Amino acid sequence: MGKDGTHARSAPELRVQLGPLSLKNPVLTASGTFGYGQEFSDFLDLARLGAVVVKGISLEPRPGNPPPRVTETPAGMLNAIGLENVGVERFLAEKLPSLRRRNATVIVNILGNSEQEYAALAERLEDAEGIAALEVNISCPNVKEGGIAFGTDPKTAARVTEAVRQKTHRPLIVKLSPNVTDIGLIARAVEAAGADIISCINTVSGMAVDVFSRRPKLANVLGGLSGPAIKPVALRCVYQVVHAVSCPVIGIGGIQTALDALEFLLVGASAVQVGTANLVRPTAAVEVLDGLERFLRHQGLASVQEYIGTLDTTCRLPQAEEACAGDG
Amino acid sequence: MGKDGTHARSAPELRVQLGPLSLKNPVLTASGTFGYGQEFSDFLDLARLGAVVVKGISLEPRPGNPPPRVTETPAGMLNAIGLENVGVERFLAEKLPSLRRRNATVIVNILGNSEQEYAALAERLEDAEGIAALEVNISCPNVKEGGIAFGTDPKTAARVTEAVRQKTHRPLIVKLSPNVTDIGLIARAVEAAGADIISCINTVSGMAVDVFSRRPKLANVLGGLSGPAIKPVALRCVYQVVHAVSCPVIGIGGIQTALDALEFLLVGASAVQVGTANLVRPTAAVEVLDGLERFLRHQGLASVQEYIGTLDTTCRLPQAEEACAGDG
Amino acid sequence: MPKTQEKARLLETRRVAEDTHRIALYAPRITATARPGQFVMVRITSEGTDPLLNRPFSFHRIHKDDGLFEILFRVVGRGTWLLSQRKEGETLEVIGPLGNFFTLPPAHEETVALVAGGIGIAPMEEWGHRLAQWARGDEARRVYLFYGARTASEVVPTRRLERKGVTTFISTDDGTLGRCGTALDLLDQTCRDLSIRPQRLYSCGPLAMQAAVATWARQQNLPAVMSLESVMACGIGACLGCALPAVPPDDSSRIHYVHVCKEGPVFDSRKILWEKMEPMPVRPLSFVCS
Amino acid sequence: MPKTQEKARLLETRRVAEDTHRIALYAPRITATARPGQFVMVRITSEGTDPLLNRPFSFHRIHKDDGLFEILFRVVGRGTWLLSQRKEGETLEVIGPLGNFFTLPPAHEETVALVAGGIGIAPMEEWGHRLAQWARGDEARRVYLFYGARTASEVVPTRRLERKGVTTFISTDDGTLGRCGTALDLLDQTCRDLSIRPQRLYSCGPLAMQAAVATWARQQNLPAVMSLESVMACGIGACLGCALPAVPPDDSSRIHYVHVCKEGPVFDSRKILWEKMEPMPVRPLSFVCS
Ligand SMILES: Cc1cc2nc3c(=O)[nH]c(=O)nc-3n(C[C@H](O)[C@H](O)[C@H](O)COP(=O)(O)OP(=O)(O)OC[C@H]3O[C@@H](n4cnc5c(N)ncnc54)[C@H](O)[C@@H]3O)c2cc1C
Ligand SMILES: Cc1cc2nc3c(=O)[nH]c(=O)nc-3n(C[C@H](O)[C@H](O)[C@H](O)COP(=O)(O)OP(=O)(O)OC[C@H]3O[C@@H](n4cnc5c(N)ncnc54)[C@H](O)[C@@H]3O)c2cc1C
Ligand SMILES: Cc1cc2nc3c(=O)[nH]c(=O)nc-3n(C[C@H](O)[C@H](O)[C@H](O)COP(=O)(O)O)c2cc1C
Ligand SMILES: Cc1cc2nc3c(=O)[nH]c(=O)nc-3n(C[C@H](O)[C@H](O)[C@H](O)COP(=O)(O)O)c2cc1C
Ligand code: FES
Ligand code: FES
Repeated sequence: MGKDGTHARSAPELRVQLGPLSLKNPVLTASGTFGYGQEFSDFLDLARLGAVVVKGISLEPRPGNPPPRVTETPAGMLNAIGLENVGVERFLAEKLPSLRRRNATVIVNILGNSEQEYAALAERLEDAEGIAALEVNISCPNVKEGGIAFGTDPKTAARVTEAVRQKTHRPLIVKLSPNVTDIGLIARAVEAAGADIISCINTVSGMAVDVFSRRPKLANVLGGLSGPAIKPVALRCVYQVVHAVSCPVIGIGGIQTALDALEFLLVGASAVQVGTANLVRPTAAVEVLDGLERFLRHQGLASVQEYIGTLDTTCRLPQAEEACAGDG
Repeated sequence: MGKDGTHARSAPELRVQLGPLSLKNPVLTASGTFGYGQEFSDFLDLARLGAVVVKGISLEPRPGNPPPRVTETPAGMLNAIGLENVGVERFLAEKLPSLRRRNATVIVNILGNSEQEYAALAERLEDAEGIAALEVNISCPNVKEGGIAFGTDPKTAARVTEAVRQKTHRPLIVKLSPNVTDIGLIARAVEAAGADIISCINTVSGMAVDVFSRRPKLANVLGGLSGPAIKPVALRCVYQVVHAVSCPVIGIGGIQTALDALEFLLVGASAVQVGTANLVRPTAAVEVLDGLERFLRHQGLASVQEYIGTLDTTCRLPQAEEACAGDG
Repeated sequence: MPKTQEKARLLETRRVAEDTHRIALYAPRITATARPGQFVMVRITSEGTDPLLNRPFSFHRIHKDDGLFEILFRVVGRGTWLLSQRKEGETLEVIGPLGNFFTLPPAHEETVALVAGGIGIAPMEEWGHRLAQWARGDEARRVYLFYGARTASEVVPTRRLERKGVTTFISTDDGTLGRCGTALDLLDQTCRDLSIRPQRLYSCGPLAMQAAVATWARQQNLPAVMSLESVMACGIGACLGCALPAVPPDDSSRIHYVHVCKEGPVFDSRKILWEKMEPMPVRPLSFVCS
Repeated sequence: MPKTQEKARLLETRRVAEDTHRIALYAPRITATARPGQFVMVRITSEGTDPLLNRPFSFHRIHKDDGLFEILFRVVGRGTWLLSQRKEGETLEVIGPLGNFFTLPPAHEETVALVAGGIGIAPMEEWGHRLAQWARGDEARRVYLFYGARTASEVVPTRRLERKGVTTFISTDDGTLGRCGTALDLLDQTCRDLSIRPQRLYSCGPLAMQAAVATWARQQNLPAVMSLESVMACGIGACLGCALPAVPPDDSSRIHYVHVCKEGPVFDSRKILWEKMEPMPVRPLSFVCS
């Protein structure tokens, strides 16, 4: 008998298969919270991670937003980095080789302001070696349509997905925004347009102000909320997306510990991304991974696959008819 | 000179005028978090509050959802009470008189599953004495349209508003849900349909699960997230609504302290509602009120009105063009 | 009995059994009107907004003259773990007294039994005291305690109750102390063996035990008075979060709920729909606390 | 210099001036490679997820032989307030050493001045030490400290630096100690009065002061090396949150940012676009802490 009262077994199988994408384990790092990986190499072995999703890359380098760019909120943070990044050329020349030297599995997060930009990025990345998948951030404003984010409309979301799909043979992940009325609708649209995998959620739109200076706490006024505060929202979105599509889903939002990650797997995510937690504890992702393995042993499970999607939602009592779900 | 370095003055004016509704101060309690008021009479003087917004009332009594109905989340809580309430008749016979005896300013929150139900409620309440305003919760599912919440579509939101407007001469507050792509759109629709005031936000749709029992933490699976965690989302919604409409706005979401309340006033809310904080500290609302007065003195302001909407969003630096606002 | 919010001074903290702690709180206003069976809501955090909600705990001992009461709690999650880390001299915000309370048996009853499972012993100490006083008023009166725990190390000492005249029987699930078996086994067997015929049960413990005790009481045609649990947000009847499925007043089949913090926590077991209850999930401490 | 995450033991905590505290942390791995000008990120909460983010603090004193360092901080908000409540014997998670560091003046320079405003004194103590050592290497070398605070009660004692040979001048905004005026007034007047001609400034303090010092240095045609602040999330270059507007490398007019935690916190003042900086809001403590 093991310390936790269960039988010792061989190490549980952590490998997960997400459509065309096979990962050594389901713990990834979220774009924008893990730099280009090298920032963390003092703290952990990048090769241990399911994958490193790099900071969102655009065709041209971007300077990002004016400061202040980040601010703390209860159990969360707001950011308006403004997608500062080195651009695809420097990424390929400097960042990707450094990640490859460290044997990291690399997923490249891409962004643009038109379908053409997304397509051009996918094309430029197609021949580069050492990229396991593309993740398309569709929370960016579509400049042709008055700056409304691609991801808030099923039609534009589908068009971006198609544009990328046509240029890449790589596993294609589309990353959804939670700032929509019906995330299942967007999920179905991008699945139909060729997404192999859906990841969600990106940050929740939010804002903070300083009552003394009477100024916004972010120069950009609006920012994206992340961290533990949004975990319930993320879990709900993943649950809705899992029920809306048949492709695999990657859960993101507020994951700090293995138990948090397990919540996402339980509702049906096939993998997770650790985001803001990396900023607070640079070892967060490997701690999640270690805790996951410990949990599987404790529960006597031979593989993480056995656990994924096993939520039991049957209710012992009749629901009150016509109740306003989740609104008091 | 006062203790805080400012000149002592006469008490700052706290009265606020919200369209047709005049309130002695801008601190209200949020529906569903303050019972029918009497639950708090051991802790505070109900007459001190700007208004008490009572638990949502329906035509018939409702038993509510099966338990568990509440669960804690980081800096927040999820609830799926299922709108348990005593129904309009018992409300008028028992709850309203008790509130009136305590000299509370009463706002009645109403809910239904069809336009007719909302209209009938408004009609039934029209002749009752001691009701300062109606607040319409439009986050309820419209049974005629497959259970989609009224508040998620500008058309249905407008129709409910109109239905109530036709039956009441009272100040009409419509309470918006944050679970939409564009809250400004809904705000404009309900303003055009006759709302005098808009309050926002209701809870954010969320979920929590237990990884050991593999069961949802709420019997209803989905619930509404409230508390400090959602404050940045609420503030953003209020900001968007203030810029979308010309009617007054009441800010709700995660307010625990006077500083939180001031953030909402700063972005342009004319009043606020304290919600979940009442559950944690039953004296929360009066503490917010006292803190608000202290702040106004400290800042040398003669009235709360001088402070409302004075956020300065000018930016010293050029924004990066085409940045993905609030998404990394 | 007005409810009060009070900054209570933590006078003493003591580990009394495995993962089980007793703390004494100086809170004269709350103590003044506290009654056995009632509870308090305790603010856990001192630092921020996480954990956000207060946690409910029964009065374990009430010391009216000293203006203080004690709570006894088991560490089952983050809130109770953080509470166990609090030190003497710190202050805790407490709201109480809340809920209804135990009432003395009607005049014709002479023999009553307390049934406690695990941390369900908490409210039984103060109530056992009062019943012991009640028993002293009439020679024929008898008070028994049937207390079941999982294992010897989790058994909270009951000397104080025994000294007052409460006849105490103990069982553990693994037989490491007292009889081997559950609190219900203990109750059932001891009553048979010693021909004890309680006329009324007062019970507190985990749901499964409470349900079993309720069934047993029904079979014996005995009233069972139960202190029940439910996840709570406010504890003061404001949120309607603490509902439990119950028999409607009109005995119809419509859905009906009672609220543990308002109509409870003390209920007549026959009013509860036991088969519809969702058990509280149990979480291995090694994963939950750090 | 590898960055490390270390559970540091809080060895000593001491209030050294109004709202100003110094704490000693035993963290041998971080201390081993720490250099003056660098900083650490300190985890504030022990209880939950609020406050979520770590807070940056400069090395105030580095005791290589003892495996410990000290930080000096001013209470300005909830995080620093909570930190001031920590007790000796507790542990704090710390990440460091982070950022770049001060470097010794080039060979031809002999006279340098440290300029500190308010809590900007924090990094200057360790750096002052090193410069004092540097000065001991050559008779002609001189190290001055110009230290301005708001009022006498907020002045952190500078005896230790003076003993090492750093000539120290103090001013307060209200004239309650030393010269009446700002750190810049002090620097400017003292240099005139005593004909001191610093060849290089090392400066740390609030934005307004730093901007003024930068302008003064430019007028005097002096290099000014500045330790700058910015709101940080990670401190390790991962989030890109700590940007400050800077002169682009190609001197064009395009938008360019530097990152305080990566390219800083120590910058050449001529590289910063002072007029574009957003000041940190100041919040009255009476409203923020409790
Ligand atoms: C009226 C009443 C009186 C109580 N008296 C006592 C007492 O005297 N001593 C004692 O040790 N415990 C008592 N409890 C239970 C106690 O409140 C919970 O153990 C505590 O809230 C758990 O908090 P946590 O943060 O440690 O656990 P969490 O992390 O919140 O949850 C851990 C586990 O505790 C369960 N839990 C959560 N909230 C409650 C709750 N309100 N009631 C029961 N279980 C819960 C969860 O389902 C989960 O299994 C009482 C509960 C009620 C309703
Ligand atoms: C590299 C670096 C080194 C620093 N070294 C020291 C030091 O040695 N001693 C010291 O007392 N302070 C130092 N600071 C500032 C210190 O980090 C902040 O005072 C602290 O983070 C405020 O935390 P809080 O929770 O108390 O305040 P909050 O409630 O977070 O904010 C209160 C006030 O502090 C400001 N603030 C918030 N974050 C920062 C930040 N990262 N930097 C500056 N101001 C901030 C806010 O704008 C606000 O006005 C340093 C900052 C940086 C970037
Ligand atoms: C337990 C609970 C019950 C609620 N019931 C209602 C309700 O009946 N009607 C309604 O419009 N809003 C209801 N709400 C939403 C609140 O009024 C408020 O909009 C929301 O909680 C956000 O504010 P907060 O973060 O301050 O709690 C309820 C919220 C909670 C937590
Ligand atoms: C500082 C920061 C920068 C981010 N940058 C990006 C980005 O470039 N591309 C992207 O798709 N998401 C970006 N995100 C969103 C995260 O990848 C993630 O979806 C979100 O933060 C929610 O997860 P979390 O709560 O674990 O942080 C960023 C988030 C943060 C906090
Ligand atoms: S806990 Fe809120 S009503 Fe009982
Ligand atoms: S604080 Fe994250 S990059 Fe500097």
